[in-house]
Amino acid sequence: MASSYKKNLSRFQSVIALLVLCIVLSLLTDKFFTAANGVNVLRQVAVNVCIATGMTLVVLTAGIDLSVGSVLALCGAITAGLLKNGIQFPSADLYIGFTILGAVLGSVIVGGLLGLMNGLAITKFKVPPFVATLAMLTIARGFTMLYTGGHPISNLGTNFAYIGAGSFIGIPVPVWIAAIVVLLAVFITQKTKLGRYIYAIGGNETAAILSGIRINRVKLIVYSLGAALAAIGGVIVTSRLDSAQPNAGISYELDAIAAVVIGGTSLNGGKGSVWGTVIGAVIIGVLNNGLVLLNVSPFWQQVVKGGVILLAVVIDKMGDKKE
Amino acid sequence: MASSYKKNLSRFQSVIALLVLCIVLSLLTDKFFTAANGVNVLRQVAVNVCIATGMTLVVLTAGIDLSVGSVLALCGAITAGLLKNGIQFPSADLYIGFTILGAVLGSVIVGGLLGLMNGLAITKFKVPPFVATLAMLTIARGFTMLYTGGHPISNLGTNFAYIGAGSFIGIPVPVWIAAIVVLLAVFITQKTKLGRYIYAIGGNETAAILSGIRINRVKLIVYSLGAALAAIGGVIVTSRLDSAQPNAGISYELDAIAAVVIGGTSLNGGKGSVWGTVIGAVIIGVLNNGLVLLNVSPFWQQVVKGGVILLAVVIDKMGDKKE
Amino acid sequence: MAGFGIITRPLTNRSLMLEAKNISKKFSGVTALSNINLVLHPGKVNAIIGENGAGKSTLMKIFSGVYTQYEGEIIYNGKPVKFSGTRAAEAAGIAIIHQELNLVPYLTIAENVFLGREITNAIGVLDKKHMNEITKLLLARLNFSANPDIKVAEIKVGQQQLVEIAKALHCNASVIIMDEPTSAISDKEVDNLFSIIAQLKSEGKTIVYISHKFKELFSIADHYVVLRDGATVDAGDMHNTTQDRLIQKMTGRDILLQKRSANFKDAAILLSLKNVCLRHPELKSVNLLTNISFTLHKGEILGMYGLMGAGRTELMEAIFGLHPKNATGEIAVEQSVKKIKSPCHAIQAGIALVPEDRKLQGLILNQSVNTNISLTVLQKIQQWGIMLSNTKEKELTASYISRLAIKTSSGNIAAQSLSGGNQQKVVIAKWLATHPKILLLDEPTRGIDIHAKSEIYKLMKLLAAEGMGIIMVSSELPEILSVSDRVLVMCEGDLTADLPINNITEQEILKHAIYKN
Amino acid sequence: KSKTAANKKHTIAVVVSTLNNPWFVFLAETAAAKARTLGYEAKIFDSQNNTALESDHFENIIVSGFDAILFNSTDANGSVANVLKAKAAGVPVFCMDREVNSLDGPTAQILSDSYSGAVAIGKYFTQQLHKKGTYVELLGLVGDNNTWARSNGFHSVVDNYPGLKMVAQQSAEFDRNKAMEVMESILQAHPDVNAVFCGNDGMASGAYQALVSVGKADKIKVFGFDGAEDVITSIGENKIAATGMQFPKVMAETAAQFADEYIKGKRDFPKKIPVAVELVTSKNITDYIAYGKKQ
Ligand SMILES: Nc1ncnc2c1ncn2[C@@H]1O[C@H](COP(=O)(O)OP(=O)(O)OP(=O)(O)O)[C@@H](O)[C@H]1O
Ligand SMILES: Nc1ncnc2c1ncn2[C@@H]1O[C@H](COP(=O)(O)OP(=O)(O)OP(=O)(O)O)[C@@H](O)[C@H]1O
Ligand SMILES: [Mg+2]
Ligand SMILES: [Mg+2]
Repeated sequence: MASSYKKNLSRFQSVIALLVLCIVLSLLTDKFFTAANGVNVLRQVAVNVCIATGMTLVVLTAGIDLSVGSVLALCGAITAGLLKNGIQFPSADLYIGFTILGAVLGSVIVGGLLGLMNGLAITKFKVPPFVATLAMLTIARGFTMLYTGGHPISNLGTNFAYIGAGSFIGIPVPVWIAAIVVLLAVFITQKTKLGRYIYAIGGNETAAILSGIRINRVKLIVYSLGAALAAIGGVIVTSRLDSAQPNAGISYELDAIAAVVIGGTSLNGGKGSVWGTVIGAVIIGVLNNGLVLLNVSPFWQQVVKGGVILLAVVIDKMGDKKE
Repeated sequence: MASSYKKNLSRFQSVIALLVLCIVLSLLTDKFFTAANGVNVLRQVAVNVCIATGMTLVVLTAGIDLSVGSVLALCGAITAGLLKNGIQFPSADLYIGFTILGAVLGSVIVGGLLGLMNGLAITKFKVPPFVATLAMLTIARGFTMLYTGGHPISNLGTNFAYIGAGSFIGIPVPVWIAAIVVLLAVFITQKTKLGRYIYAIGGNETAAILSGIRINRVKLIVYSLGAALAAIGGVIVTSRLDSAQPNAGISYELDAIAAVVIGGTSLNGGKGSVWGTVIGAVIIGVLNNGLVLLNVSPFWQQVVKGGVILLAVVIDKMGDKKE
Repeated sequence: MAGFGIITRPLTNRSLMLEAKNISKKFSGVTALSNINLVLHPGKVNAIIGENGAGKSTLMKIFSGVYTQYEGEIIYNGKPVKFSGTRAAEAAGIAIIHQELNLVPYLTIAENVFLGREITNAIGVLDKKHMNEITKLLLARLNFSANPDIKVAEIKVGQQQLVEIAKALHCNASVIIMDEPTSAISDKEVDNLFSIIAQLKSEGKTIVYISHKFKELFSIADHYVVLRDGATVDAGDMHNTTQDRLIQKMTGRDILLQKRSANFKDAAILLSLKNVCLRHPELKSVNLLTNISFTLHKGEILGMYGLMGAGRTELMEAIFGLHPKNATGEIAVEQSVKKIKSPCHAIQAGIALVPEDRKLQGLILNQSVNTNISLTVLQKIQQWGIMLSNTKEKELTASYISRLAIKTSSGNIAAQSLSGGNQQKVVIAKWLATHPKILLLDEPTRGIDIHAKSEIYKLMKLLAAEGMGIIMVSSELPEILSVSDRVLVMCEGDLTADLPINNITEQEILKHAIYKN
Repeated sequence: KSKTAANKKHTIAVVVSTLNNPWFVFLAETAAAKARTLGYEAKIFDSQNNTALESDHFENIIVSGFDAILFNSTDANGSVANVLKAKAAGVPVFCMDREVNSLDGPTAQILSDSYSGAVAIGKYFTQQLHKKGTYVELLGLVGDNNTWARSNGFHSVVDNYPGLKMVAQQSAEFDRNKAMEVMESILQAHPDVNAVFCGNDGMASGAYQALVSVGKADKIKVFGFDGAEDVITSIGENKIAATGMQFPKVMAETAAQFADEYIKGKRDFPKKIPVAVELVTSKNITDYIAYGKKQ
């Protein structure tokens, strides 16, 4: 389609930024441009891609979700807790055990519910998304501590570890998961009514309301989806480490939002795409990987990382029309 | 005046939220409602008030500044470094020493310059404020680590400690500083051209441009002011601890933004007030203090804190008119 | 009230499509509607007439389910109804074209037309092709041949209005409310719209038509209702009334327009343009303006006419310093060449611009009338060099509120709660406050009622008499003819004519405005 | 000489749980410095207290072909998978300070025993308070296992004395400023406490600062843990009562030494080398400097 061609064209610049970055890194170190390292980068960005994809949907509606890091931690802990201890009712002498699928589903559902709460605060109580999800950031972290008692939940078994550490046809399982998430999100945003409504709400909320769109319902769905994807991220992280860390996911919201914005989605909503976010996440991932390969000292890394992110966005903007 | 009366009235609800919180705490513990604890709370909110006041100006222009925490750390470290080691040029065998005033001024100027960089990225290179200041968050933290080598700079002398720990007519010096900052900011926003321009830019940037307002200049000023206030916060924190901590100020941006939003300033710009922010900061401070006085377990604290912030905003919104 | 007899004239319930009974609506203290009663005749074009702020749009929003909180009753098809929202109203067959454009800028034309009623295939996937085809047909009906796949943000205001119309047509409603549908479109498109309205009428649909342009009303409407201050003051058959009578009803007084006929050849030159060109911001080889040269004299009102997209807005913006990178040529104020690189320079040079879109470009909607008016002249209300004085501000703004007769309960009211005409007056006030030598007005009377219009004309004449030079961009020929001293005509970025007002006809102006191959 | 030339190609990675705390900065930099003096290229990786980021580091390290890892883990259990991955790739891991709960994963572990260190502090604490009085505990990050090792060690002693009453237990997240603020508030509720036990020295310094600002510095005893520079100085000035000295220098250098030996062919290392935490008080302060013993 002409329009999707145009859309891709307008994301051209961040692809260029990524290519430039890759070329520079390939010139600086021969460790960068290898198949093993490519797989490595992809595996490392998988979790951020999942979270940032959800974040893209939220941001497209002109919202924001700061709670993803805490939701990731809580849902990771719940997955591990369900797997290891199930649900116990000592008073009734009842024990419910969980299969891996059950535990994963359970935690994704919990994630979705947490997102639903965000959505309810935003739609029913008119709390600005920034505040509602900031509150959830704190609350979900608190519940993570309460649930785990501040201690990690470890030794979850090799079957469960497959989700985070396994491979399928040479590609790590987390990359497969992220790919499916991205494709679904692209489908939703480009091909369904829901996607249309997400863009419409972000572009002009009044117009969306006047067109009879049930904007509250759309927002509830979007925040739930965002949190559910964070939960999937939590499952991957937990499985990869074979351990649920109560401190997991701290400040992941910033990485996810950075991916969204570097990918060209406007924080004012209505403009942007999931593909852009994927590029954004890969830029961040390549950067992290490259700085390590280049042996940049950790203190300088932060300086360089900030500078490159800035540069990527500046390059991106330069392609945009002036005035 | 009628208009300011109206503005105050519309901030009525967050004052109510604060009062309710205070009453509840007074009922729960007799340690809360004492002069000593009042002074204590004020001293503790002083730094956040400084930062959040600057943040209010930024947010009123529809911007955001995520870099305040890192700028605080860097400027605190620079103050301590200048005081303790001055500037040394070993090659030229030159040493420049600094008085307390000199060190403080130096670091506030550095803060202002960092803010100016944020502003330049935003106005000249059209980088969205979220990204520009996110990059600065990383960069300034990196420079803090480089400047301090990751180690605190301590033992800065009793004279310097007066800024953070001293009192003047029974009121701690940080509270005086915060009060002056707030009064100046109220004056600027309510009584000067700059203030009008800040509101105008946030309210309708196109109209502001067409009205002949040099919006880039205003934004540069606002981001510089915001970062300079973060630097003042850094001086206070450093002086209070008698030590500059390289990891100071982490996630302070969230506290500052929370104060701004709880105080009723819209993240879309153009609407809100510095007074509201002060109330917002005090609500957060009272909450932190109250949870400790009640010896709420650290696990539950985060849950309660998130819940109360949410509640404060919900109460705030309920007062707003519908439709 | 005597007039009520007409309205409640017994009709059979069946044919009585839509009726308002004792409807009242308040906005935080402001009464927009008080006990309105009116009847809309099915299968006819019903004109709703009234000054700015009379309550027309508010009533229409109640009919179409936008406002759900009101007193009184709507009777539809003989039954009392209460819509829970726009969707419910639409389902019941009532569609509306809103006065303010309500489109999503980053969605395409087709996506906007189908927003909220997308066509999907069997598995729930959007059927883009189908929707684009239908949109193309709808647009073709409006003689608008745009690609349905381009974003609404990329088309001009006038074209956006056509999209709004297409959106309403597509609903296939039995009642179509059009709230000032022609405020931004050219005469040619108005003619198109009218033939569509005629067709809809022949299909038995009820049309509600709101406009401040009497020419349109008399050519299209069958019935009329006049609103004043939120109440019905008159209603009847359009053919049995006259423009003067309607104006009398709307305003309670008579309004006369006079042609000017002064010659300013010998007056001092205020503004002169020499070979002003403007490049397209992206396509560097394309010129949006080509070699524009003209002069504006002291005390002169220059009318600037052109069809949609002729480049008039671009020209005003270029003069005002909004295109520093792409504009070339020489602009002189009072014979001295000025480098105008930003609105700031323009203001210093004594130029003011009242922009085309008051909501997007003119006003800070959530701020008070006072704040908006004083924004351009804050240095004048300063005390001791830095502090703004509320007293001085009040004095300043109060003088403009009374001079321009801005209808507002107080200067502290937010600009967004004023009616369109009064909002426009606020924008003009804001610029008059700078005491400009040269006033550029881009479509200053768009969407403004006859009374406010005549007040703005009067004001322009007064300002001109005081020695100001005024350029008024307008798409309404009668307005151009009645207000200007000289007429400039633009077409496709060229200045095609510079005509003195004496003995000039509409035909002659149009001839220069239409593009010749 | 030919040896150094051969060693030039070898690189050693130092993975540290966080650089947001001077103690760990010291640990990492000492390890790297030692590796460099042994003729290796050394690079520091900051896990930012994030086990998942640590996991990324391990993958990058393995891909880039480092020869050994000097490892300060973020979590005893959460880091096991990472260590096993390195082992599978043939990269030896030498743990410093913090344990990894895997017997065969790490080649050797040189560990600081937080628990027994805290026991020692608990004993001294009891003695200093004469088994009677009220106290406050400031915890580190509640999700960190060191927080609990220290807290549990401390309580295993102190809880045996019913005369000692804990009136408040709050988290200050290992942060000096937070510790000061939390302590200020606690003092409003309990102005008469006798002592504060802090989970690290940063918090001890912060708590001490809070005491200074209300003029109670000489009435309330502060106990820390780590042996950081500021606290060692303070103990010398009789401001802070005691701390548990860990020996980051010893641990870092031993680990680097082991790595060197491993690369040169040695394979048989003691699985665990405990490095005792020593109690530092005003009585023995002259024997100590920051992060270690006087030479
Ligand atoms: N959202 C609102 N809040 C407050 N007052 C409002 C609001 N909308 C309309 N009003 C007020 O209600 C009255 C009627 O406004 P309305 O927009 O219906 O007028 P109108 O007849 O459509 O005028 P115009 O011809 O300028 O469009 C005006 O006094 C206006 O100021
Ligand atoms: N930002 C832009 N980018 C590209 N083309 C533009 C832009 N703005 C205007 N144009 C084009 O420039 C031409 C002149 O537009 P302009 O708005 O000046 O016309 P106008 O005479 O004022 O018409 P209108 O009555 O619609 O305001 C049009 O062809 C329009 O499509
Ligand atoms: Mg209207
Ligand atoms: Mg125009």
